[in-house]
Amino acid sequence: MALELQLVVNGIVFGSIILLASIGLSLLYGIGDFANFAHGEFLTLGAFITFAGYVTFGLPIYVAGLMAFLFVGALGVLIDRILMTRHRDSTPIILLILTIGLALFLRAVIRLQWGDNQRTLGMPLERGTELLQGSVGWIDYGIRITSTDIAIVFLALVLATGTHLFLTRTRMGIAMRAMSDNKSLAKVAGIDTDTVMTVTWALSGALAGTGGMLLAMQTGVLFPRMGFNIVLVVFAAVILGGIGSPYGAMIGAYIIGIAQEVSVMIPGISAEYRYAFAFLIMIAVLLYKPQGLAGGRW
Amino acid sequence: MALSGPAAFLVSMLTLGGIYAILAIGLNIQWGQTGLFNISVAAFWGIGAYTAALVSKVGGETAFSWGLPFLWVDVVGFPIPIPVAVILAAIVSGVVAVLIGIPTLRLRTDYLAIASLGLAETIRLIFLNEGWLTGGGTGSTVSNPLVDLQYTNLTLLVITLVVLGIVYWLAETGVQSPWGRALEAIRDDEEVAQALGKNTFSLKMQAFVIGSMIMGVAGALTALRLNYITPFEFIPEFTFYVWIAVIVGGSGSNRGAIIGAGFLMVLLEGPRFLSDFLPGLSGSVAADLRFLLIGLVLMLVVTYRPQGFLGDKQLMTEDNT
Amino acid sequence: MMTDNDPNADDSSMNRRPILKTVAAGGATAVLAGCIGGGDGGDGGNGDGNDGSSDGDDGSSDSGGGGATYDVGLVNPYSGDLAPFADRNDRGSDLALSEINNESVAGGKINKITADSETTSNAGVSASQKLVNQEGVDVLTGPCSSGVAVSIAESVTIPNEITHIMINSTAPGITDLEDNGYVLRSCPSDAFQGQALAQVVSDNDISSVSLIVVNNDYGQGLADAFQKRYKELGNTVETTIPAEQGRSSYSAQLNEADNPNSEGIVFIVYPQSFQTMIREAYQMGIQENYEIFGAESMVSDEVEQNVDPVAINGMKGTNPSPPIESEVYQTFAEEFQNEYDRQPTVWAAYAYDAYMMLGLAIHSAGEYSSDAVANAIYEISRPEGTEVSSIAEGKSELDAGNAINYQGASGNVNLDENGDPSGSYQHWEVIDGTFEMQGFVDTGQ
Amino acid sequence: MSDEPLLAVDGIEKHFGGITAVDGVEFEIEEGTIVGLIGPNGAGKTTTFKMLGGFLPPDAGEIRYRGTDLQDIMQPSRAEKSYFTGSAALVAGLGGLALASQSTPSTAIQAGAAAVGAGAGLGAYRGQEILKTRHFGHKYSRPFQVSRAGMMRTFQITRELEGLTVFENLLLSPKNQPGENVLKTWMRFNSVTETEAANHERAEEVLDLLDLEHLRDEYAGNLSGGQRKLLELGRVLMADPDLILLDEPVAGVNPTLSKTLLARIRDLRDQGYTFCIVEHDMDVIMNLSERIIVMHQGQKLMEGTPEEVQGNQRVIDAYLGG
Repeated sequence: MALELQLVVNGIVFGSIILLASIGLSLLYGIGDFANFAHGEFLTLGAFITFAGYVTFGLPIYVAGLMAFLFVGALGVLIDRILMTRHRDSTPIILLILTIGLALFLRAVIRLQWGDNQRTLGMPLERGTELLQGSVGWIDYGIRITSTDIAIVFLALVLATGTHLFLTRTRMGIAMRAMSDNKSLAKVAGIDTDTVMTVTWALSGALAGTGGMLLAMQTGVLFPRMGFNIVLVVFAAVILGGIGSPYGAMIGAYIIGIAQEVSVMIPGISAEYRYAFAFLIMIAVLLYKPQGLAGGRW
Repeated sequence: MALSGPAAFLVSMLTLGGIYAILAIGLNIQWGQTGLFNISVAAFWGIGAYTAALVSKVGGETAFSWGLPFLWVDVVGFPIPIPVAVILAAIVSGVVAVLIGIPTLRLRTDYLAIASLGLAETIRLIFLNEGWLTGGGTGSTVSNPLVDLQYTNLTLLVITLVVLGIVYWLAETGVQSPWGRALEAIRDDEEVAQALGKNTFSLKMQAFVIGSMIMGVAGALTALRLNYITPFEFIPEFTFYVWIAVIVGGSGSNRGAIIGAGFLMVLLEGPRFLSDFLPGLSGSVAADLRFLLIGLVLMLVVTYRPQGFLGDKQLMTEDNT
Repeated sequence: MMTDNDPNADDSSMNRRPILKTVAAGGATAVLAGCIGGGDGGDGGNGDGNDGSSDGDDGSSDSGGGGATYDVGLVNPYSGDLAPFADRNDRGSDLALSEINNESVAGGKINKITADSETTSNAGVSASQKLVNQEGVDVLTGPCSSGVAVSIAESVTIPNEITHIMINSTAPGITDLEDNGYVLRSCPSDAFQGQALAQVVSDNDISSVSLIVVNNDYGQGLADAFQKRYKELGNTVETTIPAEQGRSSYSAQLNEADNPNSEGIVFIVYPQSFQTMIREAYQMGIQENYEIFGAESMVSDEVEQNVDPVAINGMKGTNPSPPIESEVYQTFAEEFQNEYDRQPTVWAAYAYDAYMMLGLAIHSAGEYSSDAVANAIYEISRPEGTEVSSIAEGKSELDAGNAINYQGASGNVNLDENGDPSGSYQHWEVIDGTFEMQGFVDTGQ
Repeated sequence: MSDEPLLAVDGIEKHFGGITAVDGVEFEIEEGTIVGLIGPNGAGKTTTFKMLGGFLPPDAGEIRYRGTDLQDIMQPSRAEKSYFTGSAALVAGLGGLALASQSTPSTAIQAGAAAVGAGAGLGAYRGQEILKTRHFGHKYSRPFQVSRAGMMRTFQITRELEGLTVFENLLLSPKNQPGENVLKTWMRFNSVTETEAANHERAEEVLDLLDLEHLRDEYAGNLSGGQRKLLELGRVLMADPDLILLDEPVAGVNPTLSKTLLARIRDLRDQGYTFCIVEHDMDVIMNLSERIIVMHQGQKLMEGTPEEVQGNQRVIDAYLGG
């Protein structure tokens, strides 16, 4: 029978995967003021670059992950320089449609390069280590954790902490926060908003690229739609946390991740509905806290 | 039994284009007119299609056995399949829209977008997993009364165009009326509309429900066109297609929505002829290039003509939030 | 490493056989057919293909004209969920076409025109409308998923009286379509496989199972057939758990299947989701507690190459069996290997058979039109007649006025009155990470 | 109607986080007068205005318009309440039905589950409503009802509906337009065209009154700041309210236009309209108002005639110090 604690652990692992994507999406949302629908493709691309590094070139997995981090980050810069600079004053809806176009474009490029068939990272299989086996009353507790799980959670937290330090300790990070708070004020204060946007794209892309690697490690299989398939959940996490708040997004990611897994315990509801669950939670929270959990603060 | 040859292909494309045009008009009422950022088009499209499939099954038996001409308008008060299916599709979509609207229409624009997207996905999961109702992943047959007619495809085209005409008239009349004016006020600034005594929630709900009902009608027509529907027809990508039609045609313009739907058809179906000009292109590469092209065109259009063909420049280029 | 045999691993195969570069990349279907067939502009023929054959009397009865081209449509899922099937269909059909066009049937060559179904009905109907009405094909093959196939049959092929040969649509429901004989398929209905799978599970003394089923037409159809037979055999199905393709995690489904009442878990899913599932199942230790079974959908190179043997060793299941020992299959596999540098899947065999039957039917009818093909294709596949398995043999027998019975790569393909071939199934077991066939399943009927 | 003033404000408070924006302000506005509301920046004038218009519910205190609490005015109507309750019941009922139909084919049980679900949905909705209003002090913020009741505001930064023309902006305001019911429009009710014609006529008059005829079909987004102020006033006039809350009506308006505007406001007062005006320009406010309320740091500093206010040391201190 499903062990309740195990579900929570699974949720934490899944939350960690969407965590990186959520932070990046939230930064773009807050600073650029638009929803990046191509974010799922960033994840996919990160996964496929990891694949290229790990399988095609035979590099160690974390070096491949670093490649994904750098490459997708660079792609973010490229997109910003080529495409987005023309759209600094566009309305959010224009930007949304633009990113939908970008998503279709990127996915087609991924297809052309890697084909439609699934690819596999071929990471070694591992049976989870059993921890804390036992029970109290009716509640079975007992969890199995694999080293991949631990690596995913660890890596996600390290990058999240890194992002936190970047946002609080560096000039650029502080400029980003200022711009998220108030664009015109930031401009008046002499912040080079153009550069800030580019850096935001880079950071957002790099985090998503790494998120893609984690996703590939967890799923084991890569295919062109993999990122798009979870981007809705990422959006749910971002909105739940409060748009534009990376810390809110972190909380949101874990809440959504855990809630999805734990929803299996509700009797009479098919496991397939757990994806719907993320949205129901999100809407329920928004009804009572319209600004999201972080309430528009950082 | 049917029209054939290139003409039939054209008829089929026009029918699909007409369906997209109806969807685009529905979305235009919501987005172009009222500023509701709805990304659940595919859900209402699907609800309409499934409703039509379900009711056509119910009514099929009796109405068919009478051997009546199927487009015959009722005399003795017995309803005939097609209008019933279409109207019921609209009603069911409307009811669902009310239920979805209550929690989501209070939300800020972008929250509404994601919330509606999530609900659309939930509805698709219901199509997929509630086999007792929808046939689940296997899909659902549609007892299409048109199939036995002499010119099935032509009849469907005529029906689609008639529906499109009605929908266009309703939308245009609505837009020109004080009702349309109030919706535009909400689009421009909801708080001002409130200050002027407009019940904005109620008006937004009306726009949302009417738009969704129109999408439901398009769903019923889609069911008649495909004769068999599966949940895989109603994935989020199709919502984006309708958005493309509205944005490219020009937000706020119903004529633009129709032109946008035409453009969408060219964009979606045109590249099918790509392989005629580029022999040696494999099917999968052609398919990928097609999406590459769609993405590219989309980016170019919003970059160089953000207001679309017939759009209100005001709406698309100035930040109204 | 694994990239070598990975279905789209262009790079590795390119080096070895530059001449087939485009083919391996999935390219140049039309050109290839045209080249092998004598290069009389097979692809350029698309343009005038309309008047060439759309009205059925131009390119047909007069079989003497060596230049006749018979346009056949293939609606193929080049994009969308089932995109991996598109290349299999292309490879199988191209292999058949190269043989057909080498020999020429009824004095002409078959020209395949493809269109993308995007794995959705809307696009599939548009694609087939284009093929049928714009390109004027008389015979349509494909698409992949059964839902799309039924939409196309109901909306395009049946009303237009176009012969429609389905290649991968195995849904049991298709058998009952009111198609006036125009719809047939080269793959067997899953109704048969469901029975075979139930038999295998039952024979392993597993009397209660949980099913994890991809929730589309394929999964549901097969699961229903399985469930029916499995219950008839006196067993119970604890739960049927739907699982959508393309999810990043199936732990919820696996947790639900992890049910103390069941002794086994049956997976009816595609390789893509299966790889994720089996990974998670292994991490959860499910293999320790349950016997696991699978349908044919997961018998694939991908699973063999990418899944660690320890996760799937001992897994059992069924596969619609190409008679692997048969000479026909061996020849087919060898040719396939030569052409594409990989082992064929059963799907490629179905596509191959579809086109072989089509070629023979055209020759038998002596003309190319929808009705002629629809009639002849039943005749050339029936058990009565000399068994043939190549175009050359078939042609000589037919020219001698004998009835023939085509024996295909995928089996004996005897079409019944509904246009379904009967299926024969082997049961397999995973031994050392590879699917080992264990002989045919006796469904006891 | 007793001797209750048109508007009575009684000890209203508003807090944002830890900051107290408005702290126990109270005043009254008599019918047919012009009342000025002044104070240095950050005195809480705009917040007070928002609360008067119903855009922000006060944390404490009461605002009575013609003797009725604004919260009562803004109550959802009975129809709206039953519509929400019904929807909640419908959703829960469908949920119950779906759950039941998964496990049992019995129609009776399914119907029962649906009924139970509907009841639960109804109960849950009512319950959370009661909880919200009685125990969490939920306040309604539905300013359109205030506006309909006859108290209408303008905005400090003029918020024109930019996608609408000047004429359309004016046509938007009148209350009770049958054409705003889309069914009546589609059915081509006579009342729709009649009202519309009447409104057109009135809008032409207002254009004439405000000297905006030449801009009739211009998009409001293209107007100058002063023209927008005029339009905003025109929009209010079209709605014909009893009490008009003007937020900085002449800020950014050129002196000539400003004079016209003020003259119009005085005319209107003479016709029986009541005004409450927030304005920074002291000359304007001193000339226009009969009574002036001075706010400082969220509190009411004093209230009196222009002369009284002008001579008051505390007011001068507040302005200089603030």
